[in-house]
Amino acid sequence: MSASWSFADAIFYFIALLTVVCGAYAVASRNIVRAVFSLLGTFLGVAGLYAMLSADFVAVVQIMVYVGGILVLLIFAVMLTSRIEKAGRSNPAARPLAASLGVLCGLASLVLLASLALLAPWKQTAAGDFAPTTAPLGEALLAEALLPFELLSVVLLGVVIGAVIIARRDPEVGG
Amino acid sequence: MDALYELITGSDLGFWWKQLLLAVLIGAVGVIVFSVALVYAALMTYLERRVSGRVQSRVGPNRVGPLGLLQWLADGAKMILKEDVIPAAADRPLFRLAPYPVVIGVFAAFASVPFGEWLIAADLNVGLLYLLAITSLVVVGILMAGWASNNKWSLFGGIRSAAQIVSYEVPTALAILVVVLMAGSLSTQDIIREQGGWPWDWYVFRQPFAFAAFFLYFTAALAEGNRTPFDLPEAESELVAGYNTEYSGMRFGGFYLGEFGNVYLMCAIATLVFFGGWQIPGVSPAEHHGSWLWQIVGFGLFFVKAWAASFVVVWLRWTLPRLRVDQLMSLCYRYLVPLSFVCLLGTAVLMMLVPAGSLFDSLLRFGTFGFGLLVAAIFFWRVLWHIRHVGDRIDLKILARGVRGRFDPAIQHRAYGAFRKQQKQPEESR
Amino acid sequence: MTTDKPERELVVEAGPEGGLVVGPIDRLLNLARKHSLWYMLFGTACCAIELMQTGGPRTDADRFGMVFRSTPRQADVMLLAGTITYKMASRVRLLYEQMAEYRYVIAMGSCASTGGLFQGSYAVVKGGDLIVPVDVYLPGCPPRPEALVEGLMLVQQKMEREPWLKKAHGKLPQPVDPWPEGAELHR
Amino acid sequence: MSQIETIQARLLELVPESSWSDGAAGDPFAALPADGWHAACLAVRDDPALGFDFLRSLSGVDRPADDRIEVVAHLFSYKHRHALVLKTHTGRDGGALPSIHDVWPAAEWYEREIFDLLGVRFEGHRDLRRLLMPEDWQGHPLRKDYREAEHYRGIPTRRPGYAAPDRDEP
Repeated sequence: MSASWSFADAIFYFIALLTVVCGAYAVASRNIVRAVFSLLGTFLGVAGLYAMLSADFVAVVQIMVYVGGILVLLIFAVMLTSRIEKAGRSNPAARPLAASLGVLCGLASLVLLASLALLAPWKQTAAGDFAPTTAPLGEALLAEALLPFELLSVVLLGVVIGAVIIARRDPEVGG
Repeated sequence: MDALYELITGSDLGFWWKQLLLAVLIGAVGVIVFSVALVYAALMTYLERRVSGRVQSRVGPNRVGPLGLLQWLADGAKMILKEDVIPAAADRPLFRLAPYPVVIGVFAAFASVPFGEWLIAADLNVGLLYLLAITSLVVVGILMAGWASNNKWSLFGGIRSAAQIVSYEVPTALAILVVVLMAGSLSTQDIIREQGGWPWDWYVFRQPFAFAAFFLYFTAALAEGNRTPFDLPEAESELVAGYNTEYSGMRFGGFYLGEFGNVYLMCAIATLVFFGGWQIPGVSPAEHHGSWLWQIVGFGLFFVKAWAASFVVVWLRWTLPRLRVDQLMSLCYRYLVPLSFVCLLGTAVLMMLVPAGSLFDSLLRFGTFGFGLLVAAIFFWRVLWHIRHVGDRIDLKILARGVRGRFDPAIQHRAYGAFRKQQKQPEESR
Repeated sequence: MTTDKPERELVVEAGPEGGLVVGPIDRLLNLARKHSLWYMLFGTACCAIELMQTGGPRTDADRFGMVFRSTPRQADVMLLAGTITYKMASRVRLLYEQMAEYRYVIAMGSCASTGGLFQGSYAVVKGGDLIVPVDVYLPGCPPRPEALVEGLMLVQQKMEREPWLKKAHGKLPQPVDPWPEGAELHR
Repeated sequence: MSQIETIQARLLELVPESSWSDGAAGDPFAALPADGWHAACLAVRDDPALGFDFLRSLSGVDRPADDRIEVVAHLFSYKHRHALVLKTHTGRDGGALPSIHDVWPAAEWYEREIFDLLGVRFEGHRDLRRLLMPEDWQGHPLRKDYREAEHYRGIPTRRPGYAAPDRDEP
């Protein structure tokens, strides 16, 4: 691989920076609402990384599920917390004990990941041509991985039914 | 686009020159797509105001440019000139950021919308999914605006909008999946190529489930675009102006254009998924591919179809009253979602049982087409019936005489004479 | 506080040689501005009925590009449509202050111009210009929609003759604001 | 016995301290002292023969000559289809009356209005704020000796340089 940067490399580093900075902000911000909104950048960045890895389907699904669904859900959940009245210091992670614990964990995992990245024998292959992944993914899901796929869907169904039962109001208690 | 890309990568320029040219190419395409999308969104506002005028028996904007066609330029310039107010209690960074996800979400989607066979910025392999995914950025922007304004109406509007968009994404996607199942592709261009130019080759008339899926899609997309009868997020009788209550100047312009861009987007998706896109009746894809003439005609056809759908959207807005929040949610979860699942399953079963090209397949296709014609005929018959029963106020002759009738005083006199006489009489007798 | 009669000269009369030089860029910007005059959906009394009618089929203010916005942030012109009571005065002022620059005010009808019929009342502000700077006064009780459209067109004419670039930088006299900065009105 | 005589008889039975007047220039009415006001209202509402379930109007009259403010209640009974006028009065300086908003909830805003414009305090009223005038308004405009201030929060109360009708005439 040539050492010189190409345009694609610049985009990659930009996306990686976006992901990391937004993720760091989400962890460190004292304002929990801003923290949640900064996750938007992280999710988009991860989608961009998927797209750069030629995983177009996964990238698009990442945006659809994480931005369109999970992020909105998180925002709703955050807006329902009681801390929201003082949004400026609503993130308890800013407390010293919690913060130091978090920093410790972060450092530990950083060391672990870095040592893995440095020690692992990376196999270098030439970048393949871009190939659509939707059809192979679909075939894999419905042929090789059919059992786990179906099991997952059963689990999800159970979760949905459980949520409905918890959320359902008892008609006898209150209208 | 592809040709230019190959020209650049295949040339014997230096590495850096190639990179630079590619960057410029991508940037240029982005700018072009953005400008086109901007103009389309702006024209949408013009259509909205003119059609609302006609619906309310007014004229609508007609002072700027011929027939008021440049009204959007005046509005746009005005918005740029206006002061950009940020409330003192607002969350400033979020308040400033909020319009961007909305604008990006809507206008990035235009990259994958075909305007003609050659006129598409990026024919993605996962095009339809991309369209659905990237527009979900809008929700985040709207929530951000609602929160950051620090205004209860904004927050209500933002949360209503988010709940609505997230809910209605499900039936929208499921209804589109019906066609994806039939086409076997997520690429917008492939889906159009699978259809034909003639109406009975369109996916909407292929089989009854697709016909139903079209109506499900249209209803759900109306709700996703916050359009009446589902415009609860900006219901001015309840929420001042919803999530953009505190926005002024060009930041408001971002929301405004995003909303109207979204309307065109949903109509373009309906056109390409259900109405055959740029396919020209009687012209084979091979003929179409190489000819400039057919490209232009195809562009025109797509334009006409998409704007006809937009016209219906605007028409609905000025005809129907607004729903309540609980009605909105129950419509989605109790009717649209189960019905779209039925459509999806039914399509799958039909595809298993009925081989393409068989007699039964043709029967289904032409039967659905005939049913569609029947529905349209009954609908227009009802419209005419209503127009006739309004009385003398609208004379169908004047519609029939077309454009000339609107400017020729003699024809106007003949058509409206009776009405004028009726109006004068009570005044004289008083 | 302010008891003097507010000065109400049009900006146009303030320049040398009987008018200010309006440059080509200004002309273009003014052309855009004047054709996109969005008014605030706001009425204090019966004149508001005529205000609604003005948007309707007969007079159709939308022909001139005038549509209503329900939030003051997005409105360009405020119509004081009707009698303003002292209790409403602080709200009127608040709404005026919430409007984004540039902004114009039309005092619609006798009450909003001078207190009108309620001149002797203990509860009515004797003219909208005692609380907000007014650009155009419309007589009538209430003015007919045609008169209101004429008032809006007067605002258009005023905009047309304003050197916008200078005005935006505060180099030109504006209609006198009877409530200088810091005046306590709303809490 | 006519309807009004029946009412009169019953009322005198229920509220002996009321003085009946035939109201030469208008409706006949019963005048009550201030301390019996609330009990009388409750009585005429709950008595089955009277059954005044509807408060049509509650208003105040300033009478500087007698140095008092009268409060007038117009009552109506949907059940019996008859009407009655009750009056009471209080002093002009810091006069107070028991509130009847617990008898007829409609009285709540009427009492606020009377408080606002005439300055009668209604004791026991749960939310006695000004209704029509701004909350920091000085004085009570419907009093006959009311003189308007020159300014309200910097807004001149007369149009500058404008011949207004003289409002200061007592």
